[in-house]
Amino acid sequence: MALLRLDNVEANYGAVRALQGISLAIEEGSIVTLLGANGAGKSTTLKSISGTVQPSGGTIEFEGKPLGGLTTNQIVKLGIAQVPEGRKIFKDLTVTENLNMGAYSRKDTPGIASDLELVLDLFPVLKERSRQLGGSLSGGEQQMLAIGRGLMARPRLLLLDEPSLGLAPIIISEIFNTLRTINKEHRMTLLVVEQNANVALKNADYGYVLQVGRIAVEGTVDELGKNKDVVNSYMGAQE
Amino acid sequence: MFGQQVISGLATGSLYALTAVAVVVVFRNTRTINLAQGDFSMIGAFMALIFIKDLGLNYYVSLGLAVVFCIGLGILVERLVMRPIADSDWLTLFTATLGVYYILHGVAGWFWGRDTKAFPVTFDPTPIKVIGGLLSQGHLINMAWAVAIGAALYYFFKYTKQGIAMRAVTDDPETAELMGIPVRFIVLLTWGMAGFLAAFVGVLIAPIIYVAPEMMDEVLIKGYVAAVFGGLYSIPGAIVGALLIGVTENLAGGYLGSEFKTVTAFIMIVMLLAFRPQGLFGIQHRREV
Amino acid sequence: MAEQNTIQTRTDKLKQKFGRQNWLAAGVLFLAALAFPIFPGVEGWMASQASLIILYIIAAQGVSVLTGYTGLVTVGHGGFLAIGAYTSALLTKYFAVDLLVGIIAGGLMAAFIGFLLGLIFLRLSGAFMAIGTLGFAFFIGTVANNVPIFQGREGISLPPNRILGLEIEDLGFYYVSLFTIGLITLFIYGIVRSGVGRAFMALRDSERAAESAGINRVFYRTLAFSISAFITGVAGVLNAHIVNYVSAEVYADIWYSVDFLVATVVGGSAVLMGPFIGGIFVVMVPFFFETLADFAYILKGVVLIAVLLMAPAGIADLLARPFRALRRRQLEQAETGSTNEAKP
Amino acid sequence: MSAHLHCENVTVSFGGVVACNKISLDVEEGKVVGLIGPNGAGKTTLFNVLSRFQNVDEGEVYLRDKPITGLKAHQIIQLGMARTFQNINLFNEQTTLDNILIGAHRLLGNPFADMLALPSSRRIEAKLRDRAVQLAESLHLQGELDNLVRNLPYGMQKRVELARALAAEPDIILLDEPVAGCNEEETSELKAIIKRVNEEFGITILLVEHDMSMVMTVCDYIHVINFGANLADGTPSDIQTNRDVINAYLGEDH
Repeated sequence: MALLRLDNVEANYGAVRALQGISLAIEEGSIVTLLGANGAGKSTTLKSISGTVQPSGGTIEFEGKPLGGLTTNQIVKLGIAQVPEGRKIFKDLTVTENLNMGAYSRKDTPGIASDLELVLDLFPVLKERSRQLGGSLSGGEQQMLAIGRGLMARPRLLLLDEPSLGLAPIIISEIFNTLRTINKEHRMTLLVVEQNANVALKNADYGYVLQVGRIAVEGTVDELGKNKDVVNSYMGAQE
Repeated sequence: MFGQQVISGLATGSLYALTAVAVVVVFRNTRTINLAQGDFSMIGAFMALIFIKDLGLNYYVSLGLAVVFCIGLGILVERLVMRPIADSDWLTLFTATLGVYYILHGVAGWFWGRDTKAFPVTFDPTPIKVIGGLLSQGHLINMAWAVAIGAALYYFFKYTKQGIAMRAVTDDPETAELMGIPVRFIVLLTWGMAGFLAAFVGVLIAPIIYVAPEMMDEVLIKGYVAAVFGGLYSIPGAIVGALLIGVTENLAGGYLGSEFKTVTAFIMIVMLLAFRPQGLFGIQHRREV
Repeated sequence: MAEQNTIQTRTDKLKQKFGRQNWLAAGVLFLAALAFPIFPGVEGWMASQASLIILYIIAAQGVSVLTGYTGLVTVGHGGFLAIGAYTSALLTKYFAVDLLVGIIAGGLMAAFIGFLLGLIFLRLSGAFMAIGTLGFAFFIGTVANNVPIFQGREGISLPPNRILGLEIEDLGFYYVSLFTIGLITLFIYGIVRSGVGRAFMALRDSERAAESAGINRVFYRTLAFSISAFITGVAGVLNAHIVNYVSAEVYADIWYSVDFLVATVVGGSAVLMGPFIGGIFVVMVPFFFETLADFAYILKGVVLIAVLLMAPAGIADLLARPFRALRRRQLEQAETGSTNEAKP
Repeated sequence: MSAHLHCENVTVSFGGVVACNKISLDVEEGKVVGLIGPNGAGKTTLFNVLSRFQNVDEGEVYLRDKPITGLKAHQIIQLGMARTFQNINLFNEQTTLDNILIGAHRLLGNPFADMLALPSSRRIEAKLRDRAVQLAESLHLQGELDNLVRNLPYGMQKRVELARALAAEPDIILLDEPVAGCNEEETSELKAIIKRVNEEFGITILLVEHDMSMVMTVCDYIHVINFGANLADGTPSDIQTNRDVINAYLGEDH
């Protein structure tokens, strides 16, 4: 059974018809990537999963339980955390405070403390800066903090919205290495939304390519890597 | 003379500060300028007066009960009035608190009358010498309370989960929601805190001024002015602003004449808004207002 | 191009069909107001009360230009009321000017100060604008209290009112107020329907898009401030002359400013009728509950909150809804009746 | 002949982060030119520079050889350049007709005459209204003239915004993501309208857009920017096969 299953999900974003029937399945323990050019509906898909956008049609199931009607903080409690697009660090909170806010819905104080150690080990640069304000970090550091904050919820499924956005290639590969570590060593399932197809395909197991609110292509990363439609969906080539 | 003016200015300023902090906390988490903040204090003062005079309770017990009452009042206002219109434009939120102001004013006048009442002074009236000036014990005790509450707030915002969450909501409510922080609950907490601070201001200021429905009007205005010093956003900015207003108006009153006392704050605010609309501390307002 | 005037929108048709009715209704109301003093049982003091209501409405109209149409919230229009009142009072006292001169001078002085305030607060909006204007009203109050020429709480007593050389009492004053509000309402009607009114509303709805459309933000913001201050300043002149007395006791009171804002919000801030309903509400509530002042406060608060919860666009909008629906239905029937509108 | 719109070494930075780094580009008279690039490439900043919501640190922008970086936002339209906004920026509380009329603000004449409804301004007003209605008809909005724009469907709001820009009688229009959020039907409708605006009205167009198939079919010429700097430029078919561009979109090592 898939950990997360979307069945024909439709969503309107304000007046915009952003999703026109998305179906996908994420197996436990895998890294799945959702690709597509800007405006294809990637972020809206994530928002539908986390409950910040209410789908207007279709169903979303997590471990077989439908998520419809749940509030965002209930969904977080079920074990779905999110690393939002553009990092969205709390700028006026310190690094440690930011990380603790990721664990807001948890009650197990010792568990939170040990996870904090874990995250700081995973991202040593955050340990150095643990008392600095989130807003004072560089872009790459903020992205690490955003991921760390997501991990602090100890989720079953971590959603990442364009973790490579605006970062230098070397930082991007560092971040994706860490994501693979998290996936392997902690058996955490990841759904990575990316515009940067190459880096995503190199690191994921399975991928979906979105095009204007629909899934255009899907397959294993090897299949997608060879599929010319992937490039075309980005570059707008006709046929 | 100068030292004394400054110290008693700081004493009044510290009460403005508590009001200003409440204004800031509510504004930055709900976009609402709470016009009823002063009346929360006024109700608190009346409640304390009843507890002390009519029920014969101890001063501290009365203070505690007034605080509990005002927290309840803040929460009630959030649930009944503000929550249904939480997504409205700024003017709607503002005028809604004006409605609350009118109601609390009317209720106070209805139950307790319009005439001013003395608040039983429980402190030794002999002034004490402090750094070259004489200061009443009441003023000193008020300052001590203000410092203690300030320390408690610092602890709350720095070290407690809900306090940090409250700051996170200020910073970015949408992301806070994504992290599983129940933003509505935090907003409720914010209004509770406004009530908490209001009760202290009301009870502490009552022996200095008097108790009446309009007792807080002028203090509240100065609270706003102080809050604008921090761009309606920064708590330290609001506290510094409040102390600055307390001292400046006291000096203006002492050296230029009492008629200049009240106008000082407004000259300061008009100048500040004209030249540094983002507040004295250079903080950009985070959200469109 | 020969058919230039044949292009009609639905609004045009509505105007054509019902515009006459609207003007007729307004005319009847105006005539009724003209005839009001000769109704049996109406006494002089009632005319005076009516003048009071009118001047409140005018003041609220001033607020609606700024807050309703331009989107700049003001809690400081009591300051412009005071400026209008004192300008005319001083001119009357020292130069024995005619009331007409007083009205124009009071309005212009307020407009000038409003222009300056608009410039000073050019960068403010929302909460900051509200607090800034509040500070302005307090400042004006303190000036009235402390600058000798304004004679503080003692106040300035004025001679009986003369307009166009004629001495007038309560009744005459009522007619002056009535004509003033008539002119001001036409003035606002004209602005709202002009490109200037559209520019105000464009700035309210989106400053960026407005600027991209070529609307000069500085010019139109200060213009809105000036017009708004002018109108409330005129109300101030009436307020001074209705009792022939001005004093800081009255004008240092911030609650004028707040009342005008309440009147605009309760009535409807961007509707022509809004200030009328709001103005009547604000004056009449304390009037009816004179012996129950506290109850009046509570009622005001409850009504204010109820309006915000249930009719955020104001009472005028609430009242207009059934009429709008009716007219729409009538028009649709008329359109389907004459089938020449059928689409290709 | 020199370009209709010309950017020269435009540089903008926000507190150390360089959003635009010496960007230069030309928009030829009468052409439809696309400006594309991955997220965060600096397109929006450049657009804001062009419409004067953003000051430059260095460089200059010329509109028909006239430098414009010293002008204010509301003065740009006087030079015949209008714009639309990314997420639709209409005057929501007003009707379609009023929105279009606000677009025609620069043709209004003396505001004081207008306010007092003097005969001269009444004539202007009548003319502007007739033109607004004609414009609405040509963009298939005639049925919506009296409706508040906030009640209109998305695709229609996009067209109202275009109509508002056209009402100023510009000779160049900047379109900020004209089809973002539109469905296929709305997209093809807007594509047709953009082509008509360019061909029938003879208006030069510079557009930023993410929908690549739209960019490729509509534009005569394309500029690509990445990390705030010029990356490539050429015809749509050049761009589609340009290695640098594909790498920029799909990630570094392809």
